[in-house]
Amino acid sequence: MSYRIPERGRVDRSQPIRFTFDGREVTGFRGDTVASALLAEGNHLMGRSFKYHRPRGPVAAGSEEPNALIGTRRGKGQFEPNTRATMQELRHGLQTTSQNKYPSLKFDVGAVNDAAYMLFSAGFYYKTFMWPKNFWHKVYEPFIRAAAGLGVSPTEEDPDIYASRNMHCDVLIVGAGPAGLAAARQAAGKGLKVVLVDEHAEAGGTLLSEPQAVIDGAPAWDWLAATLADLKAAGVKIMTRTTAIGYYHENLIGMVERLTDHLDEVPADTPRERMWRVRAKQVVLAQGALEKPLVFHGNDRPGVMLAGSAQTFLNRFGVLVGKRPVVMTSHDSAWYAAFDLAGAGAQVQAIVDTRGEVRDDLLAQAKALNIPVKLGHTATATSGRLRVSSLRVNKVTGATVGAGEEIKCDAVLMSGGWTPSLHLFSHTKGKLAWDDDLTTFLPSDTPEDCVIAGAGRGLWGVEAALRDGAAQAQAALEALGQTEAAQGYSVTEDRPGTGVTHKELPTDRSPGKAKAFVDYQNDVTAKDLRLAVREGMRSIEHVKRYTTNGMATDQGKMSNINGLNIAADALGKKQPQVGLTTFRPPYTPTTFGAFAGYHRGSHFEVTRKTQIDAWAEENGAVYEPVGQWRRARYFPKAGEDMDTAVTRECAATRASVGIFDASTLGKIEVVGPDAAEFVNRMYTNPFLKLGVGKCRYGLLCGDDGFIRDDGVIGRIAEDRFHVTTTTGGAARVLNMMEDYLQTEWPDLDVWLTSVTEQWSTIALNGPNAAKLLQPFVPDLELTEETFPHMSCAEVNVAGTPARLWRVSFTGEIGFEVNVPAPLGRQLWETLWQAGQQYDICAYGTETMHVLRAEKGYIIVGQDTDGTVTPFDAGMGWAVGKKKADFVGMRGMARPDLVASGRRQLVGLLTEDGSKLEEGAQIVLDPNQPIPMKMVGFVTSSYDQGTVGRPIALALIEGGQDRMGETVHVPMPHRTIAAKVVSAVFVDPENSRLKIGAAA
Amino acid sequence: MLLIHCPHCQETLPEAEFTYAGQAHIVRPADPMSQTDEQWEEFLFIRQNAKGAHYERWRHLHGCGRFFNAVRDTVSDRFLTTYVSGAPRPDLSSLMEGKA
Amino acid sequence: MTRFNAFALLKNALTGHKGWTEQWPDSQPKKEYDVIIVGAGGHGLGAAYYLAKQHGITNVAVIDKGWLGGGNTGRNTTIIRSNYLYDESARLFDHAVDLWENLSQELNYNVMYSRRGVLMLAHNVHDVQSFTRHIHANRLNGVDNRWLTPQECKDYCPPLNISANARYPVMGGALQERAGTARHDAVAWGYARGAAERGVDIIQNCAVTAIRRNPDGSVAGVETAKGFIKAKKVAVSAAGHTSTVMQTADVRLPLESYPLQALVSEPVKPIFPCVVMSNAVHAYISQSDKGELVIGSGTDQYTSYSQRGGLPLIEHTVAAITEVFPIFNRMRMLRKWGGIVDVTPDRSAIISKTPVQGLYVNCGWGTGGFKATPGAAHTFAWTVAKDEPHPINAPFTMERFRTGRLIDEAAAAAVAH
Amino acid sequence: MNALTSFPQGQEPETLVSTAAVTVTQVPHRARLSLRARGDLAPLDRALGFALPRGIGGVTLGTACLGPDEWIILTDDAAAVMTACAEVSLPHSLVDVSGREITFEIEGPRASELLTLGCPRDIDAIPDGTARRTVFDGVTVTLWRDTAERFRIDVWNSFAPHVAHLLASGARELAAEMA
Repeated sequence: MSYRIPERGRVDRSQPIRFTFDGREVTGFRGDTVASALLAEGNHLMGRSFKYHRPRGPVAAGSEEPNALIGTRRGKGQFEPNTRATMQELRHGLQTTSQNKYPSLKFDVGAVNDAAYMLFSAGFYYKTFMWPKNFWHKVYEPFIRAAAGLGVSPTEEDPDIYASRNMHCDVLIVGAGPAGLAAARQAAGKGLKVVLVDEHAEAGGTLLSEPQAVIDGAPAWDWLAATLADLKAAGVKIMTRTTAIGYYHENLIGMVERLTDHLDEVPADTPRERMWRVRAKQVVLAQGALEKPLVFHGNDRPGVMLAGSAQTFLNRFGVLVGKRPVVMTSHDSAWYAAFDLAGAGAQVQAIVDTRGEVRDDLLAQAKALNIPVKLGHTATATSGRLRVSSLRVNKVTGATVGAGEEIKCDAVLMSGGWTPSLHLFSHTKGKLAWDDDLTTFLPSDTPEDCVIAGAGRGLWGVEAALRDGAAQAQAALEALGQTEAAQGYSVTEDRPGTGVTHKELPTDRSPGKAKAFVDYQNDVTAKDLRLAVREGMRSIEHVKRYTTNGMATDQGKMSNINGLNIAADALGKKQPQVGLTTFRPPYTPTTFGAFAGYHRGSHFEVTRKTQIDAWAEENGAVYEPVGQWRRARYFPKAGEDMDTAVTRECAATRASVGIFDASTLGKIEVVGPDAAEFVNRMYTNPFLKLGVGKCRYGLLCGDDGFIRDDGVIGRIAEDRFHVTTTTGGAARVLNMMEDYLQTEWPDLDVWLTSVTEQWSTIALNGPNAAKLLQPFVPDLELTEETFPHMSCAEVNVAGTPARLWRVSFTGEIGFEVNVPAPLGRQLWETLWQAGQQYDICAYGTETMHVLRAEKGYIIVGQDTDGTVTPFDAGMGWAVGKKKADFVGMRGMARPDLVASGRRQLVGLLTEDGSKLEEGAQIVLDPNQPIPMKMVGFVTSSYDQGTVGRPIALALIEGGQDRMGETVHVPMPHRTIAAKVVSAVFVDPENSRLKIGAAA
Repeated sequence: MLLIHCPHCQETLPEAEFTYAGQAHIVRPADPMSQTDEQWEEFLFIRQNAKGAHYERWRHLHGCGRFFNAVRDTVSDRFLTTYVSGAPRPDLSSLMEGKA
Repeated sequence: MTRFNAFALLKNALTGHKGWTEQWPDSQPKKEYDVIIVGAGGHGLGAAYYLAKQHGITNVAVIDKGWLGGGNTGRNTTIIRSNYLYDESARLFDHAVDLWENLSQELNYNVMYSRRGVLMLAHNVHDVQSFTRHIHANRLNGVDNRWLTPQECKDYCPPLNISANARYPVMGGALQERAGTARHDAVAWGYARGAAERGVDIIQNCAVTAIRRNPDGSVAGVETAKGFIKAKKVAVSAAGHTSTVMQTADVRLPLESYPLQALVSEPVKPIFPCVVMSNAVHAYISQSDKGELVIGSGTDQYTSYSQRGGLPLIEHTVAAITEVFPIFNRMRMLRKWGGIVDVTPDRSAIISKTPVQGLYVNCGWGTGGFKATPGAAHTFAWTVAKDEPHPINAPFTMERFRTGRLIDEAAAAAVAH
Repeated sequence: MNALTSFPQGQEPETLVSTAAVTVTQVPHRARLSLRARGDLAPLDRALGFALPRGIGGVTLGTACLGPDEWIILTDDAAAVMTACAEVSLPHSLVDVSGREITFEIEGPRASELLTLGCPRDIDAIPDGTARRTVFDGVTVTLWRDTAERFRIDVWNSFAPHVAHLLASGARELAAEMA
C-alpha cells in the first residue's frame, strides 16, 4: 500500500476491508472505492476498451468514469457487469473482476484489434462484410458481437429485493457540493420540506477534494460537518448514494437510492435499491461540472487521468495516483492538483501548460515547490505498455510544433478545463446557450420550475458556488412566497481559475495515425470524428451515430464537448451551429431492478381470484389466465388429461348437473328513471319493453358497427337493470357506457355502479339443476310457468338474499345464483353437498366453452375479432329493427359492412371426423398454389364433447349461403375437408331448456 | 407523468389517476342514420391531431370518475386549462397569453 | 462515389482514410422538382432511391426539417418481421423482407440485416388461438412462421423464464426465423447515398411549412424555411408530423401521434440470440451487435409531439422484461429515448393517392414502420411515379375508413405491430 | 328492491402485519351503499337525516362524497337507509355494495409513508377526516384519512390480496429502515 498517504483522505484506517480483484485479495479501508483501493496499490490497469481492447485505468474518480469498469459480485445471483470501480464502495467479501479480456487483463488476444486499428475506422462495418452475402449472418456478425459488449450478463435470478416510493417536497436540491449545500441552507428552517441528494457516499462534492478552502473562517471539512448537522437539525432530508436519474414532466424527478451495495451484510427486509419518484415544487440543480480530458495521442494509457480526479484520490481517499506525475493542462485547476500532489510527497516532473502565459501566483508556487514548468507546449504521445512511463511534449510556436521531449513519469494528470453537467437540465427540454468565453454550453430557459446553480452554470471556485447556491435557491424560494436575502459567504484559500479549450492538441505526427481518444470506452478518436465529417456527416447526431462518440456507458460525459469542438472545427462552423446531442435519461446507468421496484414475482401484477377460487384450488383445478383473473379451466381427476376431464365434465353436466364459478363476469347496476332508455341506446337489442323480472341477451357494438361485448341484462325493477359483461370486457364496457352517458347523453337520469365484485355468481346447469336448487329457494317455484327461461328474481337462496337468474350458456336448464361475494364459497359448498345425490360435477372454462359451442353460442373475442358485425355472427335477430338509433347502428350501414361476401359464422363438421385446429384457415380450392385465397378460419373447435364427434365454428365468406357445401382446411401435411353446417349442434329446438321436458 | 387538474375534485393530481379519452368536442350526431358515409367517417376517425393547443378529454378514472375536457399543448405536454364536459370551448388566445 | 468493399477499406486504411468522399452532398433547394418528398427518414429516402433507380425520375428533392434519419428511423427498436395476419399486410411486409435480404448488396452499404428470428410469446389461451391463426394464414400466404412449445421457446432463447408459475406463463410462441433486425441509421444513410448518387437532392434542416395548391386544386409545391419550391408532385412521408403537413393542403387524415419510448441497457457479451416480443406484457427485446439489450415499450396514453415520455411506462416495461427474463434484473439501463408515432384507427398504414392531384401520402405506421421501410418505399415510389396504386399497396388507401374495409391487425389479433 | 345487507357482521379484525413503523389490519365489514344523485339534494338530506357532504372528499357521519354526484354511505342499518331513500322523489341511484370491498386500516407513525409506496398523490396534503378515491399500485381504492396516523383503504375483493401483500412488504421495509 505504498501509494497510500498517511493523514490524508477521509477513509477510516481503523477499518481495513478485504476484497478480491480477479481472484487476488486486496485490502483497502472503509470509505474506499475499488478504484482508490487498487490505485493505493499502485495498480492503474483495471480494464480493456470496447473496440481495440486497449489496456485502461481510471481516468476519473466519479460516475463519469468510462474505463475502469468491473464485474462485481456478492453471492449467488448477485453479480453485475460494467460497474464503475470509481463508484463501487468496498465491503467485506466483495468480489470484483476485470472485463473484456481473454485470457487475462494483462495479456489479451483481443488487443490484435489495436494493431489493426487503421482498418477499424469510423463506420468501417457499413463498408464491408457484405460478401459473400450469407457470411454476415454466419461469420461476420457473430465475430463482431463476440468482440463487443464489455462485461458479461448475469445468468442467475437476482435474490435481492427492490423498492419504490413517491415523495412530494417543496424544494429538491440535486448535488450536495458547495452550491447545493448553500441552497439547502437557504431553504432550511422555513417550514418547507427540503430534500438534498447526492450520488456519492457522502455529501460535500468538491469540498471533499478541496480541504484547504476556508469557509467563513472554518476549514472546509469542519464547515461541511457543521453544515450537515445544521441541515439535519432543521429537518432537511439528506439522501446520499442517491442519483437523480431523470427529470420528467412537471418537476417529477426520478431518483435511485443505493441501500446495500456498500454494506458488508444485507439487513433483512432492506431493498438493494429504491426508486424515488419525487414531485418537487422547485428544483435546484447543483450538479457541478465535469473535467474534460485533453485529446492527444496516447491519452488513454493507464496512469493518464484527469487532474481533478487525482486531487480527489489524494484528498478524499489518501491515495497518490503517481509518485512521479507530470501535469498536462490548459486550465489553472490542474496546477493546484500538482501542488497538492507535491505537498503529499510526489515528485512532480513538470507542469506542462498549452498556454503561453499563466498567472504569476501559480508560477511562483510551482517555483516554490521546485516543479519545472513548460508553457506553450503540446502533448504528442505517451509510452508504456500497461502503465504510462513517459509523456512526450513539444513546444508550439504559432502553428509550428517543435521537437518532442520525453518526460519520464508514472502518471499524467491532464485537464482540458471544465464543462457544466447539463444532463438533468436537458431532460426538461431546457434550452442551452453557447458561451464563447468558456467554450461550452450553459443552461438557458427551461419550461420546468427549476434553477441551476454553481459550476453547473459555469461558475468556478468554492465561494462563487456557495454564493450562487444561496442566490439561486432564493430565486426558487420566491416562487414559494419566501422573501429573504440570499446568505453571503466568504472563502479564503479558494482556487478559482480559468483556462482555454482545445480541439485535439497540435501534434507533429500524421493526424491520420494519431490515437487521440475522445470517447475512451468506445475507442473513438479525433481522426474518426474528422473522417465522419469528411464523409458527409454534418449534424452532430450523425457524427455521434457514425462514430459512436458519446454512446458509451458514460453517456458522453467525457466525450461530448470534446467531440463537438473537433467536429465543429472539421466543419468550419461554430459549435452551436453543429449542436449538441441530446442528453437522455438516466443520468448514470440504472439497475433494471430499480425500475421494476416491487413489481417482481408475486408483486409483479395483480392476479384476481374469486371467492370460490380457493375451493377450486383445493379440488385440483388447473387454471388459465383470463385478463387479470385466473379461472379454473378444468378439474382433472387422477390420471386425466384436459381432454378426458373436459369430456367427463361435459357429459356429467348434460346428464345431470354441473356447477360453475361465473363470478368473474362483469356486472353493472344501471339505476334511474332513464335506465331502460340508456340500456336500449347502448345495446343492439330492444330493451324498453323488457318486463320486470325478465332478462334478455344483449349485444354491444362500437359506433363502427362491430361487436365489442355481450351479456345478459336483467330488469330488477322499473328503474333498475343488472347488466353482465364478459370477464375481460368488464372495465372496458363500464368505461364505454360512462363515456356515452356522461358525454353524449348527460340529460339521462341514470347512474352506473360496478357490482362485479359485489356478487359471487354460481351457475348450475343441467337437467337436474332445478331439482337441486329448488329446496334452497322456498319462496319461488322453479317451474316453467312461474320462473321460465330468461327470468330473474330477487329471492333468498339458502337463507341469503340473492339475485337468481334463469339463463343458460350450455343449452341445458340453467340458473345463475348471485349472492353477496363473501357468501359465495359458503353457498357453493352448500350446493356441492346437496348436489352429491345428483353426481354434481364442477366444471371449468374449457367445458363451458365446449357446451356453449355445441349450442352455437358465441364467445366475443374468440368467435368475433373486432371485425365482426352482429349479422356476420349470425345474430341479426339481436338487432332491434325498429330502433331509431343505438350505438353501432350507423356504423353497420357503412358500405363494406353491408357488402355481400362478408365472413359469417357457421358450423363445420369434418368429413373424416378429425378435430380441426382453432385458427386453421379455410379455402375453397385446396389445389391452388401459394399464396392461397383464404375465405375464412376456424374460430372454435372441440373434440368429442357430447355431440359424439368433433365440432367447429368458423367465420367463412358468405357462410350462411354455403350450408351443406364442402370447404377445405389445408394443414401442413394434409388437407381436411369439412362440411358447412348450422352453428347449433345440440338441441336446435331448445327443448332441453325446459324444466320438466328433459328431466 | 403529467399533472392534471380535475375540475370536479378541484385538485391537481398525477396522471396515474387519469385516463386519456381522445379529442374533445366531437358531438355524436343526434340522428346518426341521417349521416353520410363521409360524415360518419369524420365522426369516427378524423381527428385534429393538433401540434400545439389540443382540445381533449380525460377521465378521472381513479378519482371522481368524471370525464372532463382539457386544453393541452402537445409540444410541451403542459395543460393550459381543464373544464367540465358541456362547458363551452375556452378561448385559445387568452389561454396562450396567460402562459406565455 | 467510392464503392464500399474490403479492398477499398484496406486501401484507405493504408493512406489514413483520406480517400473517402462524402456519402451525400449537402444540397440547397433548386427552384423546381419533378417530385418533392417531405421527410428524410428511411421511407422518404427509400422512395427517392426507387424513384431514381426504377422509374428514372431523378429530379427529386427529399426535404427534412432536421437531419436525415433523425425521426423514427433512428429511434426505433429495429425489429423486422412479416408474420402479419391479413393477406394485405403479409404481402406488404413480406415484400419488405424480400428487399431487406438483399438491401446491403443493393445499396452497397451494410445495413446489417440480421436474420436472427423473431419469437412472439403466447401467455394465455387467447394468445395461443390468435398465434395459431397467424401461423396458418402465414403458411398459406407463403410467410414463414411456426409454433414453438414452451421448451422449444426456451431452447431458442435461453434467458426466457418458462416457469408455469409466472404471472404470465409462456404457453408457447410463434417464431418467424426469417425475421430479425437491421442497423437503423445505416438504412437511412444507405438510401441517402444511393439516392444522392443518382441525382436526388437531400435538403436537411429545412422545414416544410405548407403544401401549396394550384387554382385547379392540384399540387403546386411546398413552402419551406428556404422559400417556395415548385413541384409537379409532392409525396409526404413525415411520420408523426404527417397530419400537420397534410392539413395545409386541406387533406385530413385519420391519424393521431403518440409518444413511444425505447431503451437500451449497458452492453454485455452475447446473451440474447433473437428478438422476443411479448404483447401481454407490452415489451420487445433483442440484443444489438454492440451488446446492448434493446427494449421497446408501448405508447403513452395521450397524443404528444414532445418526444419526452413518462417514467411509469418505462418502469412498467422494465418490470415486464425482468419478469419474462429474470436474469436481467441486475443489468442497467443506459439510456431511453422517445419518438412520435402516427397511428391510424386500424393500426395499418396508409400508402395512397389523395384527393389532391399530385399529392401522395405514406403514413400511419404506428410502431411498425421500420420493418416496412424498403417495401413501403418501393411501392410508394411506384404510386408516385405512375399515379396509381402498386398492387401491394392498393388496399392501404385512405378510403377504407369511409367504407369500413379496414385492415385491422390490432383488433383481429390483439398483437401490437 | 331488497336490501342485501344480511352480511356476516362482527368478525374480528385481523392483523396482517404489525411493526414499529405501521400496523395493517383488515377490519370487519360494514354495510356500504353507493348513492348517486344530482340537483337539489335536500330531499335526500331529509330522508337520511343528515346533510350529504357537498364537496368531493368531504365526510359526514361515515358518508363520503366521492364524486360530484356520488356518495358512499357506511352504515350499520342499510335496510333503514334504503327504506328511507325509496320514498325520495329526486331521481337517484342507491346500490348495495357491501360485499364488494375489503377494508384495511393502516395505523402508525409511518402510515402516511407506507401509502407513498403505491399512491402517487401527495398523502401529506390530505386533510384528516376526509376520503376520496385514488390509486394504489394501479388499483382503485377509496382512501379515508381518519387522523394524522390512521388511514383506511377500501379495496375491491379480488385486488385486496395484492394490495395487502405490498402493504405488508412495505411495513417491514419501513420498520427495517427505522432499525
